[in-house]
Amino acid sequence: MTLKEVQEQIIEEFEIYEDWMDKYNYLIELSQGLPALDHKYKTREYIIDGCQSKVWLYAEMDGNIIRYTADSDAIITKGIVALLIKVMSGRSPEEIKDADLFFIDRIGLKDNLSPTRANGLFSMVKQMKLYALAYFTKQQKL
Amino acid sequence: MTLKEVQEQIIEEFEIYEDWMDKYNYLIELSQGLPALDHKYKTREYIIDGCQSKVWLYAEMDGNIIRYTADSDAIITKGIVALLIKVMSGRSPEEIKDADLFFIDRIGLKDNLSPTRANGLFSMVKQMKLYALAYFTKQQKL
Amino acid sequence: MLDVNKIRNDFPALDQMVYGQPLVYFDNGATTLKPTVVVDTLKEIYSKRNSNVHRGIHYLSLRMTEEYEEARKRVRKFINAGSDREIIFTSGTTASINTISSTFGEEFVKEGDEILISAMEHHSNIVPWQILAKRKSAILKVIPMNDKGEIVMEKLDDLMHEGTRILAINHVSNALGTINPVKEIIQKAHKENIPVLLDGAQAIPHGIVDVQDLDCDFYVFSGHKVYGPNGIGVLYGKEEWLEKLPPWQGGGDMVEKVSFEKTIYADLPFKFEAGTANYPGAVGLAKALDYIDTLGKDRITAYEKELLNYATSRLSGIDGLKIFGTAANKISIVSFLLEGIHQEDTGMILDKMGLALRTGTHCAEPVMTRFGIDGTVRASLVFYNTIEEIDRLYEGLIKLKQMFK
Amino acid sequence: MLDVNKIRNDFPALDQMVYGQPLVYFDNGATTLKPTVVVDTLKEIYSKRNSNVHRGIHYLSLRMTEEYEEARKRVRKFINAGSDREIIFTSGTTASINTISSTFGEEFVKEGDEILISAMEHHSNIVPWQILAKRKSAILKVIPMNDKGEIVMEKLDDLMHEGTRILAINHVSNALGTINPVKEIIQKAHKENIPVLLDGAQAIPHGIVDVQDLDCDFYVFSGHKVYGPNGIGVLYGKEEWLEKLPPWQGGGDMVEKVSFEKTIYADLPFKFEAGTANYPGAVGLAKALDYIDTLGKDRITAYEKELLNYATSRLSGIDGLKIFGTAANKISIVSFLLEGIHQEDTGMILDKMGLALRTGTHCAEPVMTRFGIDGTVRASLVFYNTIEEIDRLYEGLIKLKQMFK
Ligand SMILES: Cc1ncc(COP(=O)(O)O)c(C=O)c1O
Ligand SMILES: Cc1ncc(COP(=O)(O)O)c(C=O)c1O
Repeated sequence: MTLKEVQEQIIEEFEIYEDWMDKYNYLIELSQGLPALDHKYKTREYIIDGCQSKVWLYAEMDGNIIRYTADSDAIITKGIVALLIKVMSGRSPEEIKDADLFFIDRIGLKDNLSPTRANGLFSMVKQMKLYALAYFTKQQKL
Repeated sequence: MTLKEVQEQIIEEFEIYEDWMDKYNYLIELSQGLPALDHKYKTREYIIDGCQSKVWLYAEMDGNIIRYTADSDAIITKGIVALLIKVMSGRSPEEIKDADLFFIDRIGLKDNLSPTRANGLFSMVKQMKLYALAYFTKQQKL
Repeated sequence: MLDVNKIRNDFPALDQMVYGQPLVYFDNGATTLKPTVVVDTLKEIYSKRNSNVHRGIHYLSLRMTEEYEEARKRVRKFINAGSDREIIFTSGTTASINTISSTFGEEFVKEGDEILISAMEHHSNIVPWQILAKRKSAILKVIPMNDKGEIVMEKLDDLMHEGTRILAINHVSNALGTINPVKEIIQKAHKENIPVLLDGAQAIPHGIVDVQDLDCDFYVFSGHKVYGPNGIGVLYGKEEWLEKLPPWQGGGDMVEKVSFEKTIYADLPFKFEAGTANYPGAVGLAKALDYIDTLGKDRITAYEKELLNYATSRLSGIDGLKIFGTAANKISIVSFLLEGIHQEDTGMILDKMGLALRTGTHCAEPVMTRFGIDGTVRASLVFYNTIEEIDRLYEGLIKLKQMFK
Repeated sequence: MLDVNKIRNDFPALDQMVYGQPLVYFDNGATTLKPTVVVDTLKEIYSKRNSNVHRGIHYLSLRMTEEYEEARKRVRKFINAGSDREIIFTSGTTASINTISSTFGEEFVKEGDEILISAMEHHSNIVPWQILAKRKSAILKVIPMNDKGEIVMEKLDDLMHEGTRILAINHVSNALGTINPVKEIIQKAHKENIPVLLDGAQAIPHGIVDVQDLDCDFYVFSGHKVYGPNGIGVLYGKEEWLEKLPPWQGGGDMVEKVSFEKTIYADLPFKFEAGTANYPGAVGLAKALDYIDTLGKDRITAYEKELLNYATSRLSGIDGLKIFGTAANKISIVSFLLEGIHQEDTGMILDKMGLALRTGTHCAEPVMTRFGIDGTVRASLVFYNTIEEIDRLYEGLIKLKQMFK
């Protein structure tokens, strides 16, 4: 699926939830499905700043694509990062660094995106893109 | 005249002036009638703080009563201090220190009395009473 | 008794829906809502009476100056200070504390001296002292608290000695709700000749503060936490102290005479009020204090006690809910955690139910560290809150537990 | 062209009588009146949307935070700063200058260093540097001005050398109206590696400020002088400078992590915003800037130029009237004295005619000393003033001269 398609799919999925509770239940579910992050990455170095809860994010190159893994001590935040990973993981650094993440707005999580340091979506997206940019620059240099 | 009488007289005088301009013209006149302050008292020591214009005030005992002399570089302020001298000068320290200066309010100069550091009526009254208090204390000690 | 329904009409913000639910505002510790009388005062000033204060000799300026100085008297009366000269308007609690940490620090704190604070301080009463300690190579000492969130009074005695320059402590803790025995603390400190600064940010909105009775040397609070506007706060200081301190900020209004060679500072309180004052804020604050007095401080205290008791017993009934801050003497703040559920999750879900609570460290990280947690959910209740709202919180939490089980 | 009559409807304060006369408000240099749109914004926030910003995760707090951060962007755009991180909200010009004198001073000024200001500064741009100079045993140097009230540019060159740490100068003089050639000054200073702080308190309300074009290192102004609320101001600083400076005040919001052992400060701009922000003030200020943009800066400048020219020629026609500040490049401020009549007398009598002017030193005593006077009467005109109002001033002065002859 393209970046666009996977976002549209998520938007569709969220559309069937009329109630905010269903949405959040879905995020809780997603969080439970997120593969565990290797314990050694649960350190200060991998923490994303600007979240009220702790979010650890790790990225590595797998051939030409980036794979993200993450964890959080808060469940909804973990669900959100799982959603981001669903959209972004397994794509090229170039695609990720320029990604237009229109789904965030459309599924009503925009609140979480405001760069107010109150919560982490903004910082998560930023950190994921930073990884992508770093890998992209590295590729260019080779 | 008693303190009360002289104040009532001033209130009457001001009552005939319907226009503020006449009141201020009267103050200007009063300022012209104020006896000159000896030059040696026109120093920092005799300046009243809190006036936008400079006001110098000097007080001395003459038998049992206080005589005030004053000057100002602004004419209306000089008129106001002349008015105060008209009311207070030539009275005993005790009478002055406790004087209820009801005329200020009644002739519409209350604005000038607010302790806002913007102008000096408040400071002038305070300074005159301070002199009175000082002389009164001195008398008590004797 | 307070007529809560009538009171609620004075706070238009209470009458709104959030995510389709009537708002429950339990974030009063962060900032209070404003009664109409305060909002209208600001509106009237800004649309009709506004004019810069002091030194102006025209009508509007004289009137505004009078209003501003009246507001100062109003504050003096509210905290029962001895003189208007002791009431300094600042931009808030934080600025008030920084004024003292900077000026008192400059004048009286030297290398090796000790500054005493408590384990339950807000960052605003920690960081300024850390900055001072660093600048002067002084030492910051901390009075510990027990598991209920109460100051350990015996330790206080041990921590005070000759080298202790100042004791800065909050009157009421914003994270735990504890009302500290400040009168006793001050007596102890004064016996050792240590001046005391009280951070009253959370105390002022909840009850009676009498600075002369307390005999504190400095008392500070913010307008926005006591139903008044933002950008205005108060620094009370005993005249004898304020006289001894150098000014903090330089600027207009705090000077008597300025030349390039020599500048003479103005008298109190102006010495500490550099720049154009927030006079609409000061007058708005005075109105807020009037409003409180109209309701009656005693009645407010009694009603808020009732809210606290009800909230405490209701929430304690929830399985796995733990309250942090169980001091014998508390204001109406309930800080808690649900076992196994992150405070952020709790806050986010309650928000969707229309309940506004604060989550996190409440700018009091060391308090969290002390309890081995990294945050709580905090309900801070005031006189416009109701028993029914507490019930809504209770039900919300029950529902939430379902979601996360 | 500006439609002044329409504009005047936006300022309800203009529509009032003082001593039975329609108010003429010429005290705009002290503080401006507020357009309805600003007043209404404050009213709406305080009555409906108010909630403390940052770290809150509930609806109202998130919304208010967004509004506050939008206001920051708005200010950035208005002065064309490069990044939001460079826009710090303070309580006013005075606080902004003190922030820099304290932090820059702490970090970069040492014994024997020189601090350069000009002969036409407001006390707020003198006293903070005097305090710093005293603390650090540094030296305050003053760029002189000529009889027209213009900086003597040749002297500037002589006064800058290796030991000069910072140059702080006003963009526009509040006492004289002079618009300083700041771009040229900054270029000269930068050639000597001297950073420049511009005090823009009087420049912002009158025209276009582009901090990137000017290339100033710091730019400061107050909300209340630019049609916005009190208790809010701006400190612009180049990111590279702000990164290098230590924080000034300690408190909530300016920290990332706090423990008693070690505190980590927050990122820009928050590092310099300790304590609860005046977010209603910031949003109100943003509205004021919107209002100015709606009128159009160019049109404002053109109209105010017209007012200045008219007032200057009209008042010059009065026998014995002397204008102080006759620079070639001026904003619409006319400072004057009538021969033989004290400025206080003039101010008091004009007041009774409904004319609000400022009298005295305008918090710029050294300017008065320079001209050998102890004050002036100042008419500062803005876009809601009219030619007819200037005529009323003219007639008032003629009448006044009669009284004092
Ligand atoms: C040129 C100048 N600088 C600084 C200030 C001080 O501004 P504020 O009093 O708002 O801090 C003023 C205002 O009086 C001013 O005109
Ligand atoms: C106990 C305490 N001290 C200080 C502060 C700081 O107040 P402000 O942010 O209004 O300066 C607060 C408010 O958050 C507080 O609760």
